Amino acid sequence: MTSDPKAARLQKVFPVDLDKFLPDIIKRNYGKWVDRKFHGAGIIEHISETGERVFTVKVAMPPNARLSADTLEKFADIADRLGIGALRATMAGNLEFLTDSLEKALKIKEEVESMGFPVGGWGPAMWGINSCTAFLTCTTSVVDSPSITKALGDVLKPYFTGEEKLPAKLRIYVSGCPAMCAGGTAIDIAIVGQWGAPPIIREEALSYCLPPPKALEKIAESQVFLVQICPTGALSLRREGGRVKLTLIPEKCINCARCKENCDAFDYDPENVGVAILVGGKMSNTGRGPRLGRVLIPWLPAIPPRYEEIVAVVKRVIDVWREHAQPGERLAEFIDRIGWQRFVGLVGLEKVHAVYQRIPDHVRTFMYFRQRYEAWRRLREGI
Amino acid sequence: MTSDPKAARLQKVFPVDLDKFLPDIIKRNYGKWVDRKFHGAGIIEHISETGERVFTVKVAMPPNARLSADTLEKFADIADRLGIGALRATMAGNLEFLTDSLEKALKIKEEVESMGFPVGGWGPAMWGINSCTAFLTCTTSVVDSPSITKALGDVLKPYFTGEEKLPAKLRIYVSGCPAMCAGGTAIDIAIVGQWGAPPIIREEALSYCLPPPKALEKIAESQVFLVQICPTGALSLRREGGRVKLTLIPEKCINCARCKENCDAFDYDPENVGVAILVGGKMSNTGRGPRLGRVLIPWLPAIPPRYEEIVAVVKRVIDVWREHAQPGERLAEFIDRIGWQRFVGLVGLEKVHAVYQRIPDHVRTFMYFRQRYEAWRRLREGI
Amino acid sequence: MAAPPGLPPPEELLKRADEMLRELEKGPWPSHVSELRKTRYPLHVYGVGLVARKSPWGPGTVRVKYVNTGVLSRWARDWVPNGGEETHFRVFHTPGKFWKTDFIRQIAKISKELGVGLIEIVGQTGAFVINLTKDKAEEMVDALREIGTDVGGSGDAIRALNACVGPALCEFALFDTLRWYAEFYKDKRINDAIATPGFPYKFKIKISGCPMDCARANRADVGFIGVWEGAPEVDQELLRKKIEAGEVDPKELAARCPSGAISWDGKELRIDGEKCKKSMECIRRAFPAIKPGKKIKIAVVVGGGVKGRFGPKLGNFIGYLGPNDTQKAIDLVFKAIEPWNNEAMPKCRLGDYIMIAGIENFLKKADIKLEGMPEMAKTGDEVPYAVLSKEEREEYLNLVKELKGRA
Amino acid sequence: MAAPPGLPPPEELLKRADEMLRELEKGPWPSHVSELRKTRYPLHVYGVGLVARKSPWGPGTVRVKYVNTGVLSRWARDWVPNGGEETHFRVFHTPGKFWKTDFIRQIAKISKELGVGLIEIVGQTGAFVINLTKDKAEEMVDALREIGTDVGGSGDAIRALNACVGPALCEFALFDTLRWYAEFYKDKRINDAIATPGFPYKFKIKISGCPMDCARANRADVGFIGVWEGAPEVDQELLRKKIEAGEVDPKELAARCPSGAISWDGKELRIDGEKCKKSMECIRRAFPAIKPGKKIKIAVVVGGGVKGRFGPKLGNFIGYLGPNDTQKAIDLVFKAIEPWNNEAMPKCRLGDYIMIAGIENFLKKADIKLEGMPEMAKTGDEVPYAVLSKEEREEYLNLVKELKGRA
Ligand code: SRM
Ligand code: SRM
Ligand code: SRM
Ligand code: SRM
Ligand code: SF4
Ligand code: SF4
Ligand code: SF4
Ligand code: SF4
Ligand code: SF4
Ligand code: SF4
Ligand code: SF4
Ligand code: SF4
Repeated sequence: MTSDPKAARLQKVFPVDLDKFLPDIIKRNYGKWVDRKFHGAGIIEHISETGERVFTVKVAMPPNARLSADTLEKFADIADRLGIGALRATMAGNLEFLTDSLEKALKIKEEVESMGFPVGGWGPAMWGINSCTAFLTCTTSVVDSPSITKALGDVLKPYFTGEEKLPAKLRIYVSGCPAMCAGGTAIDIAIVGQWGAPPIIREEALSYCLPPPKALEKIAESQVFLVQICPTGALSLRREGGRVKLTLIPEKCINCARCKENCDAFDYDPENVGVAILVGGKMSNTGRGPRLGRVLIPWLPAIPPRYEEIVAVVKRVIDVWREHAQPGERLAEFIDRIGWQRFVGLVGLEKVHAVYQRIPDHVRTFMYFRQRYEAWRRLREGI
Repeated sequence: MTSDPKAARLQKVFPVDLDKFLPDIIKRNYGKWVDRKFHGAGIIEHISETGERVFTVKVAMPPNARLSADTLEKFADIADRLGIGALRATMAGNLEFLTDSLEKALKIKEEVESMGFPVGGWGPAMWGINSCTAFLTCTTSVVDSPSITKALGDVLKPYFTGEEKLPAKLRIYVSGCPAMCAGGTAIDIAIVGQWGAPPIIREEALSYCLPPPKALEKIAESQVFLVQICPTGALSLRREGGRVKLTLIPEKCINCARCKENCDAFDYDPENVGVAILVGGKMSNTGRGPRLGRVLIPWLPAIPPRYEEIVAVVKRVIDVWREHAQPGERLAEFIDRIGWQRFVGLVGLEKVHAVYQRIPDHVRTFMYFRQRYEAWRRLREGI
Repeated sequence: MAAPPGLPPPEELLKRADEMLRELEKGPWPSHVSELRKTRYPLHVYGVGLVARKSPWGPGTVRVKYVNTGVLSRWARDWVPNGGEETHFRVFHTPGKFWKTDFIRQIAKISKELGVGLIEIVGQTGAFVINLTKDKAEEMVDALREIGTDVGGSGDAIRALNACVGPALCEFALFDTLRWYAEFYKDKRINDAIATPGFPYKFKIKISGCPMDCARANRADVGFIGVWEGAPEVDQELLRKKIEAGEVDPKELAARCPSGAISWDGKELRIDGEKCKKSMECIRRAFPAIKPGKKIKIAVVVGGGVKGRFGPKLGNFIGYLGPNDTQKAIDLVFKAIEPWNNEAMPKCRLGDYIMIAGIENFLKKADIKLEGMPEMAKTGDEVPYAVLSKEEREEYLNLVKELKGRA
Repeated sequence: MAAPPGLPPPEELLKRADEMLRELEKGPWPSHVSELRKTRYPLHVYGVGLVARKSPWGPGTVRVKYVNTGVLSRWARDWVPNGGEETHFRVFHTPGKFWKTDFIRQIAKISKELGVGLIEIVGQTGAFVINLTKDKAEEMVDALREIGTDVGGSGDAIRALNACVGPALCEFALFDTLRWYAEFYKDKRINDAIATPGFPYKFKIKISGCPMDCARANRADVGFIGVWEGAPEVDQELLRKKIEAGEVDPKELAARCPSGAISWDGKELRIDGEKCKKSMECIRRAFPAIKPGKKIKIAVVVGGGVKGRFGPKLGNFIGYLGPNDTQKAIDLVFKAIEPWNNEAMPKCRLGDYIMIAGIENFLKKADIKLEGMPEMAKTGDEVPYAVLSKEEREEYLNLVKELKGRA
């Protein structure tokens, strides 16, 4: 194809050599773990059939799991000194120190905590708050998830460290926009940035997102990329003489942000922007199994740096859950058991759901034309 | 208001005097029934705490429960001779003879059967076939339910009389058009006439359905009655100069027939017309409770007088149910238990449901924008 | 409606109509055609419709003084050779639809003298239907009123009520469906809403004595269905006898209970009232050893219907009345009607309106409060984005202000 | 994006940005701002964004030869005083995300020398992210490749894979998630689809060792989740000990089993494997006295995602593979990709495409056949009317012709 030696880059170097990347103690006990013990928040003892043990110490990272190289090196030092010379990043953005005795684990805990990084999670506790990158690096963000995460963490830390108990696992995902990079909505509490009002089109920047004029002439309006990606048909292209005009029908827009994700010409007014808070999602097959979260409140302003409105709602949800849930009951199962209305009432947001009853007429028609979900109790469930 | 003596007609004469309309034996035992025995298909013995007994003999009526006054009088004679001097029409269009001994009940059975009216129903049997009036009197019908009912009854009679056993109750509703006057779809098997293709507008007849020209001028297009009743927005009114034109967008039409029900200017071509067959509905709270029927086949031609296609499918559904259902299991519960796919496969119509997977794009968008029903097995149900 | 394409010439058409009709007189099931032959109903019109595969009837008119509902009239379409006409009345049925023989003979007489000798003994809503000849309409109304019933229930009005036979003939009846039927009819407001159309669409009321729902109340605009609280009542003694006699299999009872409420330990059958969903499965199998419970309630369902604007719907359960609450039940009907009548588009059934308004908003507007009202219409959306008005957003903000104080 | 209205003048803006940043360094939770201060990341840009309540970043470009995915670059918007830029690489994580300290030090070194000294230790897809300076991009790629990893996984391509830690550290692991992770990466087709974008949209593959789904596989385009057949395995002896020790409450186990599979007769705990829904509830409470069953299967879920065209969706379960079927699993991924890649509109995730095609049609087109495939996508409509094409109608007619023969 080419003689450029850089073309070799098309063959990726994947870190797949288990032998190379796994610590020795892990290799020796790979697949041999027979039991585990929890030693307070954040520490697990894994017991192998070989008799060996590995202790993991789970450490909260700053929002968006951002570390300086300096701090990372300090952690490496601790891992060498008190651990088995290895760390691992968890799936969800915490850092696990690995060691081989409880004392060392407790020592690690002490040291990282003195550096300002709390140890905690596992079992009936907050396991962490996941944040996307948002204003740190992202062009499409509408609210800044890392600072929201910080504001939440400052208030919720005792649930992470185990100072305050929770009924079950709690995780929070904070995403700066509807792309939901923090992991979506299938989690206990999800906070999702959204535009509030339909996008504003900046005519002057639009040409970057459209095919060149010559090519555009040959494409049917409905086939133009920007028109196509809008899932509701809110965007349409009209040709006026030689010029084209992209129009947006606000009534059709659902604020999904797909246009924005694909074209920088879509803008918004910070006044309208806010977050939706969803509750009761989960991925795990425990309880009644995985499910998507549900909107508890479709909009709240996101006012840095303390985001008091968001923090208040999250705190309140947790308080209600703590007070009323059975032991072991995740937020999802708790809401299922007591019912949405009661839950919303306990939180103090009874009035909120009125909005969900508004469904535009054309939508309803079709929704009920095909398989319809039953919105209200039928006799059988009622009696 | 007026001195016309006929104005008294606005005060209806309702037959509400229980004392007058109920037979004496019924009055004596009103609310005192303590037990009942079934004596073969069609005969129930009701036992009162007073010791008295009433036997009811359920007799199938011709389609659409149409009787000549002559026949009705003959029945009255039988009721006087062998019964307690009273009959009752059932909810569902059968006729019940009332008497006070099993012999008389059996004698009644003999006599009505010799007149050509079978006795049957109750328990695990066909309780009857309900038909709307359709071509007998109705202007909006697209197929003729009474003759379909006749064709079905001729084949299904043994299930009514008990000569052939069924797993549970079976009732069939046959409606001549989507108005579903035979009782809708919440029944074991529902047959519903439908247009097949979008309506044809007869311009020349339209003016009868529109406000007078002067009034029409003042009404917004979208507020015109005919435009309003279409649930999908398939109908729109355009003013062209002084004239108005009603246009129909076939892609939006769902063939609900509401336009037709409200305006005789909507026409159809008999070639396109057919019936949908739905299965697995019920009203009763037995089993898993009331539910709407589901389309088994969305279209079949309705060819009088024998309607072979319709009869074949109904017969096949019943055969499959008979062969595979547990005792006491209504069609709805049977389908629930074995699953739709397996059911459809057993009937031999696997390919039919492909059509249900086609949902127009705009519909899908909105359907999934709001509360969505889960179309496919999730992990939890799958494993 | 236009003549279908390719219709044969009149003579041929009538001939084929006749063949068609004859064919429909064959076979073991009772034939409507055979019955129609005994009447003056214009059978050729029907036959022509069958051949044409199109309804032969077009809308006709007949005016009957001060009778605004229940009268329907048709003319044969212009493509039906020899034409024909058809007019019929919807007539209120008796409670329980009992017809004593003298009443039958009165009906038959009226039908023969003023009509064509044809009766639909019960229509699907619960009325019966009597054909007449146009010029006898006024007389027919008076004759029917004379014998104690009347014409009514079509158009955008309350329709003929329907109630199951209930205590008159059924062991399962949990309340007096026929008294409810009578009380409803006696109410002046019901009378007026039957006599004169004026609602956005038709309105149906149905009453079933127990969860078997023989009157299909769960598909009415407002339906009433008898239920009970807690577990069915078990007469252990009698049950044991039935088991010994082989009439009842206790294991089957437990297995067939859809809510898992029944347990059988080899000696005694126990039912968990909390779990029982009133399926009647145990009752119908072991009656009267197992009977409905004694504490009776009337479940109220609203907004059912076969089609309307948004397609088929079963009723929405909204709570309970007591078995003697007929007046409250009638009030409830009119409370439900009010916002619908004020706000709904034409040809929206109550259920369609409820879907538009949202059931909670509807219940609020209708000011309906019942014992045991279920909670909450809908859980939150699964979709976290939406276009929201400034007002809405402010509302949310205000709601949360209070919480902020608490946090 | 345009400057938000009412932005203060540059100096004031920077001052308020600084105040905002300082505020974010307070409080007990680790602060990203404090970390960022230790790097050469242009922190004022972030601060200005917070004050403006608008992302301060606009799209930038950087070209790295033959690196077509995993490179992202930004310019500060024109309203950010003093401007700024930001570029980062998405880098493949090690199996199980284990970082030995020598590896950490290599990363840190690269970060400091060629970047700004800032690392996102794990991104939400499972890569890690390393900031760099634009002019060092070519060097950075080579440096990363040198230490055994690489840049990739953004745009309309297969993204960084994700697998839970599995047998490396978890007692519940039902199969070797990390070997699967490695085998997938070694496949040439996977490599190419990661290296070069070309699909309608992004594509994610996630692997969880058990139904806890720590890797959130049920939200991936294709996910693999370890499950077992039948009942969990009960070590009655050990269980008894745990019960005696008060560690386990057998009644609670039964009560918390969401499928009602567990019964406890006071002596022995029995689990009905038919009923068990693999909730892990009993296992996590009584481990290792109760463990997953021995017959292991890999549940395959397809079409999950957080949004896409039609909003949030969980995966659709489509059947099972065996624990060693890595090659079959990779084949399955490309079978799933094929019809999607051929037919889907741009920016339709696999799940959106499945919704458009219908899952059964999709499975057919993709020629996917698995053990334990569930039946049937959808039951029939509840609405009996529809507009149907002539062809469709003929199809129905043909279908029934055969039945007619049988009737
Ligand atoms: C380390 C991690 C996997 C990884 O490869 O990185 C992990 C590993 C384990 N998870 Fe997990 N889970 C991890 C993220 C998740 C996620 C994903 C997420 O949080 O976004 C989920 C699914 C999402 C959800 O919450 O539904 C998840 C759902 C669970 C559950 C179910 C919790 C529940 O109550 O529903 C358990 C069982 C439990 O806690 O009893 C569990 C249990 C476990 C245990 C502790 C097994 C046990 O109970 O013995 C595993 C310990 C292995 C170890 O020591 O490393 N893991 N676990 C992840 C740590 C995240 C963190 O930093 O806190
Ligand atoms: C007479 C009638 C009510 C009336 O006021 O007219 C009636 C009356 C009784 N029904 Fe019914 N049902 C009547 C229509 C219905 C309907 C409506 C319909 O068919 O359209 C339903 C609900 C629709 C449905 O099928 O879901 C209905 C669902 C039941 C059921 C539940 C059947 C099931 O298996 O789900 C039973 C219980 C049973 O059969 O075991 C039942 C049982 C009964 C019994 C036989 C009670 C019993 O088992 O002892 C009642 C006998 C009273 C009597 O002797 O008159 N009745 N029953 C109706 C006779 C219809 C007919 O001509 O065949
Ligand atoms: C006579 C009757 C059929 C029968 O022979 O049994 C009947 C006949 C007609 N119905 Fe009906 N409906 C009859 C019971 C029903 C039922 C059954 C019921 O009430 O339980 C239903 C379904 C239940 C419901 O209302 O949800 C029913 C749902 C309709 C509809 C659809 C209403 C809707 O919500 O969409 C229409 C169309 C309309 O109203 O525009 C309709 C319209 C009609 C019209 C008026 C159409 C027309 O203008 O030609 C039919 C008049 C035929 C005629 O010549 O008499 N009829 N109609 C039934 C009334 C007799 C009676 O009062 O007992
Ligand atoms: C870096 C990362 C957030 C983080 O800090 O962790 C991220 C960052 C972005 N995501 Fe994401 N997504 C990241 C994980 C996710 C996840 C989580 C996951 O994979 O489990 C999701 C949800 C899961 C899913 O795909 O369904 C996710 C769903 C999206 C979407 C919505 C996709 C959709 O189906 O609608 C977009 C929008 C798009 O692709 O057009 C998006 C787009 C973006 C863009 C590229 C938007 C943009 O062009 O500015 C963000 C780039 C920010 C930046 O400057 O780097 N990102 N994104 C994550 C990738 C790091 C990694 O590879 O580990
Ligand atoms: S969720 Fe939105 S703001 Fe956050 S990283 Fe993804 S695209 Fe950016
Ligand atoms: S936000 Fe979504 S719905 Fe609104 S215009 Fe953009 S793409 Fe269309
Ligand atoms: S269902 Fe249709 S054809 Fe039958 S009576 Fe009702 S309106 Fe007429
Ligand atoms: S049939 Fe229904 S959808 Fe079609 S035009 Fe008529 S009213 Fe509209
Ligand atoms: S609804 Fe109940 S009470 Fe009424 S007739 Fe049917 S079984 Fe008897
Ligand atoms: S009535 Fe039905 S739900 Fe209640 S106990 Fe009997 S069988 Fe079970
Ligand atoms: S998914 Fe299962 S096997 Fe993997 S880490 Fe989580 S608990 Fe362990
Ligand atoms: S794994 Fe879950 S469903 Fe299966 S037996 Fe245990 S608790 Fe019940």
